[in-house]
Amino acid sequence: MTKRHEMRGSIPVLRIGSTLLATIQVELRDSVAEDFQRTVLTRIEDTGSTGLLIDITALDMVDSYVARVLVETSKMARLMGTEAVLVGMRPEVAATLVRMGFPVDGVRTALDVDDGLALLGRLRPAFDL
Amino acid sequence: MTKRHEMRGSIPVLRIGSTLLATIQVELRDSVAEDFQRTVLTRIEDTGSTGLLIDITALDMVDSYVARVLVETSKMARLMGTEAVLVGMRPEVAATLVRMGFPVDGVRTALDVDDGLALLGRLRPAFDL
Amino acid sequence: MALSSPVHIRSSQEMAIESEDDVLQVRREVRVLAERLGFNPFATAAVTTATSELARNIWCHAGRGMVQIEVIDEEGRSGLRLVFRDQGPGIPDIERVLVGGYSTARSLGLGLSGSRRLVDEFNLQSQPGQGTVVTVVKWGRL
Amino acid sequence: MALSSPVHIRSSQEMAIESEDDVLQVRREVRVLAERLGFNPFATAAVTTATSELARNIWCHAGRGMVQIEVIDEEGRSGLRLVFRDQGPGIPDIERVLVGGYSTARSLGLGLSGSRRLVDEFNLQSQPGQGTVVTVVKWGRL
Ligand SMILES: Nc1ncnc2c1ncn2[C@@H]1O[C@H](COP(=O)(O)OP(=O)(O)O)[C@@H](O)[C@H]1O
Ligand SMILES: Nc1ncnc2c1ncn2[C@@H]1O[C@H](COP(=O)(O)OP(=O)(O)O)[C@@H](O)[C@H]1O
Repeated sequence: MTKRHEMRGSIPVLRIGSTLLATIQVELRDSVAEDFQRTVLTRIEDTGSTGLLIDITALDMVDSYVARVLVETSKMARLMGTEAVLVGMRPEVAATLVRMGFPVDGVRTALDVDDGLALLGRLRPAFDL
Repeated sequence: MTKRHEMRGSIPVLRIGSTLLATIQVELRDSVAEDFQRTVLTRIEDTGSTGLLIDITALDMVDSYVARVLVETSKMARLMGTEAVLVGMRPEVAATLVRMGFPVDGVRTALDVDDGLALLGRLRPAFDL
Repeated sequence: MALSSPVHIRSSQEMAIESEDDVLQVRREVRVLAERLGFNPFATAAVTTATSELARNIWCHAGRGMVQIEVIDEEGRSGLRLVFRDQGPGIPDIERVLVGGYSTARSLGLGLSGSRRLVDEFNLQSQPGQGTVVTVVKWGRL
Repeated sequence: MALSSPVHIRSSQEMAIESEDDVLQVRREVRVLAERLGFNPFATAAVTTATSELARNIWCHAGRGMVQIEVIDEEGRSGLRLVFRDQGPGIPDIERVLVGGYSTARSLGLGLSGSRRLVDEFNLQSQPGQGTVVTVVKWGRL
């Protein structure tokens, strides 16, 4: 199994009604990050999804590089007209990012996938399933 | 009674429906501050609370150190997906912080706990009890 | 330390600043004195907060030092004069720290610039390698 | 590298940093050690994140380098001391990168300033043309 396969397989992007759910379960390295962004944006276009949830429950560490990839992906989705919500950030990850001085404004977040879906529902009531 | 106990005991974190209420009644010193952040964020994760009220009615002084701890804690909670509201800031405390040039943007505030709960209810209508 | 006008020193005390506890102690003492002098809550919060910033700076950046706390009278008004002294590393670029937003610690760099805005008189003297002296005066508002 | 207090070095190992894989490897090793030392999840995340930033800097800005990872004891507490070394281009304006927000890459410039806020001791030495040495210490919280 090549590395590219390994990573492709490991960021599954599921469709839940009008929402896409991307679950990050591996360490985001450079190659994975770019692939992840491409996959997500292409699937938004293909499916016409109006919401994107990026689930990072599995990440026990988010450095400034990974944080930037996540925030950029959210912004790209938003430019396409899709609300993006980051869900499942662990307490110690949140604490670390804020202490580093990472600019957190403008990032939509929710506790978990359920909460994220509900938030999207409130943001885009017309589109919710 | 050790110092750690003393302070743990003195920043009680209560659950009110889907909201956590942290009441600061002691001077926030370095050790207390870190512990406070850890406790609040861990309880958000454990309880799945979608709102956090930090009640500082009892503080007759908030210097730049304490202000930073409060603002950072709010940001950390928000990254996890929990709305944070600072409640009960006294007039003289507000005046002092503004005069010092403390950056207050991005901090949600309410007059007291009741107003804070109402504000959270408006921010996250679906989750309010 | 150009506090030119002739002042009458009503009382004077010194407190050591060598721990975070000392920082809390000093600011409690200043609050008590401010209230006793009849400072309104805004002036009391202002001088207590400035005290907290300056005492914390000694503890964080110089390790140890002391504060001299004086109750003073001048032209019929009363106030507090606080002199914070340490023999720490000193501040190389005083102008920059007074503008605010500059910090060598993981903080906001509002301690010196902020304190200055909270008091009526502010004087900062520092020589790299020689230590730092910050003098502030706060008059009670009527 | 003024880490003045006498420390006891319990273990020491070196790891090369020459690829992104190495960056991941190094930060996994640091996480394992932090957990073994009983660091709480917040301290563990902090030191692992700082490691990731500093190791990635070597890989991105110097191409190759190494890290020395030590488990140390001092006055009854245990911690990790990490020394990141490279012979890359060095950093011309250390003050600027430590304030944060400055980057020659297309990133946020939070690696150095952010790491510094995550650890208990931080020391950066760099000479343009000579390379860079960053030493950090993180103590376990109780
Ligand atoms: N008493 C002192 N001795 C040495 N350096 C000091 C002292 N007070 C302040 N400084 C220096 O000035 C900088 C700015 O101080 P300040 O405005 O109080 O902000 P902060 O303490 O939050 O960094 C500090 O980061 C420190 O480098
Ligand atoms: N090990 C290093 N060797 C050479 N230059 C470095 C090194 N580490 C950091 N730098 C320089 O310092 C700048 C700031 O670094 P940093 O704060 O980590 O942010 P970033 O790496 O995101 O740019 C980098 O853009 C780079 O120019």
